[in-house]
Amino acid sequence: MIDLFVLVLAIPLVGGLVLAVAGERTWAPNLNVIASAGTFLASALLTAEIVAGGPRFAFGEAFFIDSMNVFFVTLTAFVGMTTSIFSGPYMRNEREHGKLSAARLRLYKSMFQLFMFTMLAALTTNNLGILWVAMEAATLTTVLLVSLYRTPASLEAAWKYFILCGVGIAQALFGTILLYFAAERVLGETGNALLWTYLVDVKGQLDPTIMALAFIFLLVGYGTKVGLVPLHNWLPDAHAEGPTPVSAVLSGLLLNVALYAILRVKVLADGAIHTSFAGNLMMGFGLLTLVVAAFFLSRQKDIKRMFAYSSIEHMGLITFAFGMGGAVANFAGLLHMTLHSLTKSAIFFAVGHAAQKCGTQVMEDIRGLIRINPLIGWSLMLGTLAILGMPPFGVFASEFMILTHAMKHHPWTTPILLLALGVAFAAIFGKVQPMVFGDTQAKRLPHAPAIVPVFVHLAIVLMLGLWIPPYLTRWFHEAARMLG
Amino acid sequence: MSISGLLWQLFAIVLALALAPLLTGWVNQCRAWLQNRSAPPLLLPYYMLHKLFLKDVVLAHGASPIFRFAPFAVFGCMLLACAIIPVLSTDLPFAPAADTIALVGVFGLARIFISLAAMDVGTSFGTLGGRREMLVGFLAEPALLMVIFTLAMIAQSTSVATIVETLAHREFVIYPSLAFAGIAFTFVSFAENARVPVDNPATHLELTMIHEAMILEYSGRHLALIEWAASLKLYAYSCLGLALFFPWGIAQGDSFLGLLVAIPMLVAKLAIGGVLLALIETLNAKVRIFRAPEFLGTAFLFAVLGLLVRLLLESRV
Amino acid sequence: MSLSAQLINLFAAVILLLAFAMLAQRRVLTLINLFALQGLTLALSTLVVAFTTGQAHLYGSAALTLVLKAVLLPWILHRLVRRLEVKWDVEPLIKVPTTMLVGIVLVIISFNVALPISQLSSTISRGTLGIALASVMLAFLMMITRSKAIPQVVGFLAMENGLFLAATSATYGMPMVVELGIALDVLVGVIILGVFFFQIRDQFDSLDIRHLERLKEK
Amino acid sequence: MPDLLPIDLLLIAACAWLAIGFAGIFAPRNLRFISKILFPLGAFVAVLAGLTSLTFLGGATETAVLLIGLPDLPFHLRLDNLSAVFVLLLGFASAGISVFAAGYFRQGEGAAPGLMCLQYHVFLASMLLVLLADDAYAFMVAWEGMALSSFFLVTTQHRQAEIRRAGYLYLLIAHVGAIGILLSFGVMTAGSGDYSFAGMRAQALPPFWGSAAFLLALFGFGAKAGLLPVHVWLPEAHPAAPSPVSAMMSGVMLKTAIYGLLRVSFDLVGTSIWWWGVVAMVVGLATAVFGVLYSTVQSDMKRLLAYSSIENIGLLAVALGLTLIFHAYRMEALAALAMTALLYHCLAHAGFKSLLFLCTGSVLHATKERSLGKLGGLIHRMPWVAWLALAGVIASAGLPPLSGFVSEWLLLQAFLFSPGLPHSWLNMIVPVAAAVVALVAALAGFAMVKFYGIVFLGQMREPALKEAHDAGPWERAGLLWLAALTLALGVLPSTVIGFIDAATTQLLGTGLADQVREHGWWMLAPISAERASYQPLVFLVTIVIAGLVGRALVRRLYHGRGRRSAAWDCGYVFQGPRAQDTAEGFSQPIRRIFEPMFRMERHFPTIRDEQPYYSVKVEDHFWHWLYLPLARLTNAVSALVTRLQGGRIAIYLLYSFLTLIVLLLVARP
Repeated sequence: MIDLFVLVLAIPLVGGLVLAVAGERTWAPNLNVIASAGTFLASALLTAEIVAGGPRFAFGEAFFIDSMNVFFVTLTAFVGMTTSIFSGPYMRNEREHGKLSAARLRLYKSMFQLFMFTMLAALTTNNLGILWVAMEAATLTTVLLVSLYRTPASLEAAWKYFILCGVGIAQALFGTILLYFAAERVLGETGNALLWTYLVDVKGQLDPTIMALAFIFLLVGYGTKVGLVPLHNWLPDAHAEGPTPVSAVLSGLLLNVALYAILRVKVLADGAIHTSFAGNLMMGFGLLTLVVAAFFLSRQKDIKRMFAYSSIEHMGLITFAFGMGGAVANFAGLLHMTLHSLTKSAIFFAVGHAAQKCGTQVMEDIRGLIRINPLIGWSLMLGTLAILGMPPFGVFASEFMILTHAMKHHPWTTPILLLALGVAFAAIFGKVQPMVFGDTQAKRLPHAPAIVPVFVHLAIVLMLGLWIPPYLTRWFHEAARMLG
Repeated sequence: MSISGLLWQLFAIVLALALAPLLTGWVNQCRAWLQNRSAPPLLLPYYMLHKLFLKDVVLAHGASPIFRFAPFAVFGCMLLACAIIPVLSTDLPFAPAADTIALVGVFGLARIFISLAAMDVGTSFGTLGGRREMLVGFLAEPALLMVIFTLAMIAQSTSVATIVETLAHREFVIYPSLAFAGIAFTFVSFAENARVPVDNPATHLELTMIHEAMILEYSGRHLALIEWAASLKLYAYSCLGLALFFPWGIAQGDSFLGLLVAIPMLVAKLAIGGVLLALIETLNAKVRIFRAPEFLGTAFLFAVLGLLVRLLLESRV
Repeated sequence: MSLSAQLINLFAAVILLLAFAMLAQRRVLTLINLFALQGLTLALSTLVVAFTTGQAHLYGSAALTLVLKAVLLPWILHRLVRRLEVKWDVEPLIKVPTTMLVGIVLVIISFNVALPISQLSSTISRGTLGIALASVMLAFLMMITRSKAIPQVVGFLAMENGLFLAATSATYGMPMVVELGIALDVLVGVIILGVFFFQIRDQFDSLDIRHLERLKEK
Repeated sequence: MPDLLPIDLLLIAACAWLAIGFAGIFAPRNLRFISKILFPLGAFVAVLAGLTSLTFLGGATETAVLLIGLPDLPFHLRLDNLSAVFVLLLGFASAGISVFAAGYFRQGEGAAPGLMCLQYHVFLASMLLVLLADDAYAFMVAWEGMALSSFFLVTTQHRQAEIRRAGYLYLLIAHVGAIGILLSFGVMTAGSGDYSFAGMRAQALPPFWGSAAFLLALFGFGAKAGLLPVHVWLPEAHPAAPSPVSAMMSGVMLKTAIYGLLRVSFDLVGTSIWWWGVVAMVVGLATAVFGVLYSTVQSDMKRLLAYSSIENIGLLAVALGLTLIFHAYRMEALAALAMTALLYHCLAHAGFKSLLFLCTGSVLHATKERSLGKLGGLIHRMPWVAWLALAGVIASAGLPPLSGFVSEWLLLQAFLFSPGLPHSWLNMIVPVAAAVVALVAALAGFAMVKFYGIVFLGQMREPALKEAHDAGPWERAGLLWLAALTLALGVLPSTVIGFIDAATTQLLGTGLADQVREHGWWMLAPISAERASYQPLVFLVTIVIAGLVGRALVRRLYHGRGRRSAAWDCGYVFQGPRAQDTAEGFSQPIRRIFEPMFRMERHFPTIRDEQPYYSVKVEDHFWHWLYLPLARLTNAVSALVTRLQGGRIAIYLLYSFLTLIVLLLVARP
C-alpha cells in the first residue's frame, strides 16, 4: 500500500510538473482540479489515520505529522481543492476577456500545484531548515502567480512582494541559524539539531538568550509573510493585483502557513525562556496589526485590497490569540485560522466573480450584485457578514472565545480589540452593502460562476459557529495543548 | 355599593347636567355686569341648548363618522368626569372608578376627540383650532398633574375622595404648598376652559380663537352636545377646584342629611366661584397665542414649586 | 589564537569591508564584482573552517558557495546588466556619507547584539557572528538606499552571504540538505528576478524602482 | 404528550419558525403558498408560543441544554417568568403581525417573498431564542441573528440609497451595541471564565465592576432600544422597513432590549446601586422628551411613529430607573409597582405600536405615499384601517380606557411614592421627573392627533387618494387582533397584572398580585383602594352608555334629522385641501416653543419671490454634535494610518529594518 503521506506531497508535485509541460491541453484544467481533489482526499485519509493512530514520521525523520499540522494539511488541501474548482471557470473567463494567454494559464496551473506542494511540505516537514526552504519556495511560486497578468501594477506588486518577503525570510534564516546554534549546544553535532521532534524534547535546555534573539528574527521574518504591521506592506498589493484564486490562497493558506511556522518556533521559545516573552511580542504585534489594519480599511477603493487588509486584521487577531496562549486562546486561535481561511477564500471567490461581472475591482463601480446574480450577491454578503464576526457564523465563535479570554487575562486589551473590530465592521460593511444591493447595468458572463465552493465554505463556517463536531474539538484541543 | 349610594350617584350626575349650563349662564351674567353690559338671562344656556336640539344638523360634505361620533364621546367623557368628582359626597360608587390621574386622562380623551373632529372636515380653521387646542392641552396637562401630585402627597393618595377627606375631615393643617397649587390650578382651569387670557369664549375672530375654531362646523344637536359638554367641563373643573381646595361641606358618607347640607354648600361655592371667574376674566386681556405657553409655563412652575415646597417644608411635619 | 582563527577573522573583516564598499559603490558592474569578491571570501573562509575542524560537509558548503556566489550569480548578473544596458545606479536615495555613518552605527549594534551569543559559542569562528550580523544589516541598509532594481537584488544576495557567514561562524554550517535547499531557492530566485527585470523594463522603460510606487493608499 | 415542558414547546416553536422560513426559500416566488399558508402558519405558532408562556407564568423555572454551541459552552436555555412575560409579548404581538403580513406582501416588491419569509421567521425565532438564552454565547448568537435578519428585512427595498444607508446605520449601531453587551457579560463573569448566566449569577461583583457591567449593558441594550444618544438608527430603519417589519421591530424587538436590561440589572449583576437608577432615569427622560418632540415635527408618518417609539422606550427606561432606585433602597413593594408599570408598558406598546405601524402599512399600500403632506381624508376610503388606528392612537396618547394609560398610570403612581426615599436629592428630583413624564405624555397626544388627523381626517390632499382601497381580510384580521389586545390590556389590567406579576415576584421577591386580586378583576388598586384606584371597564361603559343614552334621548325628545352641505368657508373662496394645515404647519407651535431642541433649516418666502414658498427641514442635533465629529475623527486617524502604505519599497524595507533593530535593542526576555 502506498503511504498516504507520500501521496499528499507527490500529487501536487507531479501535478505541477505535468501541468508545466502539458498545461495547454484541454484536459489541463480538469487535471488541476483532479490533482487538488486527490491531494485533499489523501490528506483527509491521512487525517483519519493520524487521528486513529497518533503522530508519525515519514521519510525517516524528515517529515513529521502530528495532530497539529495534519489539521493544517487538511485545511490547506481543502481550500486548494475548492480554489482549483473555482479557478476553472474564472480563468476561462479571464482568458476570453483577453487578459491571459494560454501559456500564462499553463504557468498558473503549474505554479498553483507547486505552491500547494511547497505549503504542504512546509507544514509537514520536521526540519526547521526545510521549513524555511519551503517557505521561500512558496514565495517564489506565488511571485510568479502574482505577476501573472504582467500589467505594470501586477509587476510592481510582485516586485515588492518578492523583495519584502525575501528580505523578511532572510531574517527568518538568521533566526533559524541561531536556533540551530542553540540546539546544537544541547543536541551535539548529530545533524538532528533542526528536527522539531528532537528540539521539542530538549526545549527546556535551550539557551534563553539565544532563543530570544532567534525568536525575534523568526518573528520579524515569518511575520512579514503573515502580514504583521509594520511588515505588511506587500500584502495588499499582492492580493489586489494577482488573479483572484491566488488572492484566495494567499489569504486563506499562505498566511496560515507562515503563522504556523511562528507557532512552531514559539513553542520552543516558550520552553526555553520560561517567561511570556514570545507571547507578549506576539500580542503586541497582534494588537498593532489589528488596529492599524482596521483603520486602513475605511479608505479602500479596491475590493480585493480591502479584503487583503481584512486578512491582515484577522492575522493580527490570531497572532494576538496565540500570543495570549493557554488552552482556550490557542483553541480559539486555531479555530479562527480555520474559519478565516474558509471565509476569506470564499469571499475572494465571490469577489472574483463579482469583479469579473462588473469588469472592475473598484468598489464604486460594483453595484447591485444581487440583481446581476443573486448567488454571487448573497455569497459576498454572507461571506462579509461571516468575516465581520456576525453570529451564527463561526468567526463569531472564535472571536467570542478570544475576546472573553482577553477579558479574563488581559482586560486592558479588550477596548482596543473592540475598537478595531468596530471600526473594521463599519468600514467593510459600509462598502460591501452598496455593492451587493442597489441598482446596476452589468452584463452576463459566458461561463456560469462556480459558486458551489463559496457555499460549501460558508456552510462549514456556519456549522462551526453552531456546532463544532466532537472529533474536531478533540483535535483542536490536542493541537492547542501542543502549543502550550 | 348600596342602592341609595347608586341613587345618590345618579342624582349627582343629574345635578351636574342641570347645574352646568346654569353655571355658564351665571358666569356670563356676572361678566356682563362687571363689564357694564346688560346681562343675558341666567337661563340663556338652556334656551340655547333647546334651540340647537330643535335645529337640523347640517353636515359638511367631507364630514366622516368621527365628526358625528365625537360630540357624544366628548359629552360622555365630561359626564364621567362630573360623576367621578365628589361634589356632594366622598363615598359614591363611581369614586373608585378613577382617581385624579385618570381624571386628567378623561379630559385628555375628550380633548383628543374634539381636536380630531375639528380636523375632520378639513377646513383651515378646524385644523388651526385643533392644533391650538392640543398646544394648550400639552402645556396644561403637566401643570395639572403637578397640582394633583402636590395634593396627592399631602393626602398620600391620588383618589379624589381620599384627598377631600384628608383636607376636610381630618385635623386642620395649613399647607403652604396648597397656595402654589391653587394658583397653578386656577391658571390651568382658565386655559382648559377656553377662558380669557388664553382664549375668549365670546369671540369669533378667527385668528385668535381656539375652542370656537374647532366647533365651527358643528350645528344642531351636535353643537348642543358640545356646548353642554363645555359647560360640564367648566362645572367639573370648578367642582374639582372646590373639592381640592375648599372641600368643606362635602359629605363623608351617603347619609341623607349630610348630602342635604352638601347641595346648598355646593351651589353657594359655585356661585362665588363664578363671580371670581368672571372678575378675573374681566380684569385680564386675551393674550397672543404664543404668550399662552408663558402663561401655562408659569402655571407649571407654580405647580412644581408647590411640590417642592411640600417636600421641603411639610414632609417632616 | 591559532592561525586558522586569525585567518577566519581576517576573512570576516574583509567581508565586512566589502559590505561597506558595496554600500558606497554606485557603479553597477563594480558592485557585482564586489559581490563576487565577497562570495569568494566567504567560500575561502568556509574552506578554512572546514580545513580546521575537519567537518566534511563544510567542504561541500564551501564549494557550493564558490560556485553559486562567486561564479554563477555574478555571471548571471553580468549578463543581465549587459542585456539590460544599465551601468549606473543613478543616485542612492540617501547620500553616501550619511549611509556610511548609519552603517557604522549598525555595526556597533550588531556587535553588541551578537556578543552574548558568541560568548556561548564553542566554535573556532565564533567571533565572526557579530560581523555576519553586521553584514546582513549593511546589506539590508543597501537595499533600503538603492533606487534601482539591480543594486537592490545585489543587496539581497549580499544578505544571503552574511547569513552563510553566520551559519559557518556559529555552527559550522547548516545540515547539507538545508544548505542545498537554500542554494536552490536563491538560484531560482535570481532567475525569476532576471525574468522580472525584463518585464519591468518592458513595462516601465527603466529599471528605476521609483517607477514602482504607484500602488499606494491615497 | 404529558412530558413536554413549556420550554420544549417553545423550542419546538422556534424550530417550527425556522422550518417555515426555510420552506419559503424552496418556493421563493410562490406568493400564494407563502402568504396564504406559511405566514398564517407562523401566526399560529406564535399564538401557541404565547399561550404556552401564558400557561407557564407563575410556574417553576425550567432549563435545557442543547447540543449545539461552543465545545465547553453549549447553548443553555432557561424559561423563567421574566422570559415568559416577554415570550407572551412576542407570541401575541407577532401573531397579529404575521396574519397582517399574510395579506401584505405582494409580488414584485423588493426581495423575493420566499426570502422575506425566511428572514421574517428567522427574525422571530432568534427573538424567541434571545428570551430563552441562558448563556452569553447563545444570547449573543440569537441577539446578532435578530439584528441580522431584521437588517435584511429593513433593506428589502435596497435599490433606494437611503434605505441602504438606513440599514447600514442600523446594523452598525446594533453591532456596536452588541459589543457593549458582550463586554458587560465579560465583566459579569468576574474573571471566572464561566459565561453561562448561572455562572454570572454566582459571582458577587464589587460595586465598581457591577456599575461597569450595568453601564455597559445600558449602552449595549440602549443601542438596540433606541436610547439617547444611540437612537439615530431607529428613525431611519423603521420607515425603511416594510410595515410588518417596522411593527415587529418597534413592537417586539425593542422590547428584547428592555428584557436584556431587566435580565442584567435584576438577575445577573446581583447588586444594585441607587445611582444606576438615576442614570437610567435621566437617560430615559432625555430620550422620551427628545423622542416625543421629534415625533411631533415629522412629516413622514412612519418616522413619526418611529420617534414615538423612541419616546416610549424612554418612558420604559424611566420606569426601569425608578425600579432600580426603589430596589437599591430595598423598597421592594414600590419597586414592584414600578416594574409592573414597566412590564405593562412593554405589553401595551407592543400592541398599539404594532397596530399603528401596520396601519401605516395599509395606507402605504393603498396610496404609495408615506409623506403626511400627501395624505388626508383616508377615513372615507379606508374605514377599517381608520377606526382600528383610532384605538392605537388613543392608546399611544396614553389615554383611558386603553392600554397605554394603564402603564402610565402605574408609572405615575410609582413616582408618587418617591418621597419615601431615604435620600433628599432624590426626593426633590424624582417628582420633577414625574412632571417631565407628564409633559411627554401630553406631547404624545399632540403627535398622535397630528398623525391621525392628517392621515385619516380632513380633505384628501392629493387627487390620487380617491383610488385608495381598504385593507384586505388578512390585514384586517391582523389589525383587529392587535386592537383587541390593546383594548383587553386597557380594560382588564388586574387580570393582566395577575399574569405578569410572576416576573416581578421572581425579580424582586414581591409583587402586586395579592393586593390587586383583593379588589376583583374589574378594579385596579395596586396598593390599596384608598390610595388609588382605577376601573377602566366602568370608565368605558360609562362613556359608552352616556353617549348612547344621550343619543337615544336626543332622538326621542327631539329628532335625528340632518343634511349635508358645503363646509362653511368663513368668507374665503379657496377652501380646497391646500387650505388645511400641513404636517409642518400642525407642528409649528412645537417648533416655535422648543426651538433650541431642533436643528432647523428654514426658508421663508419674501415679498419679492416670484414663486414664494416655505420649507423647513428638521435635523437631529446628535448628528452634528456626536456622529459627524466621530466619523471625522475616524477618518482622520485612518488618513494618518494610510500614510504607512506610501508605495515606496525603500520605506517599506525601512519599516522592517527599524522593527528588527528596535526589537533587538529593546526586547528582552
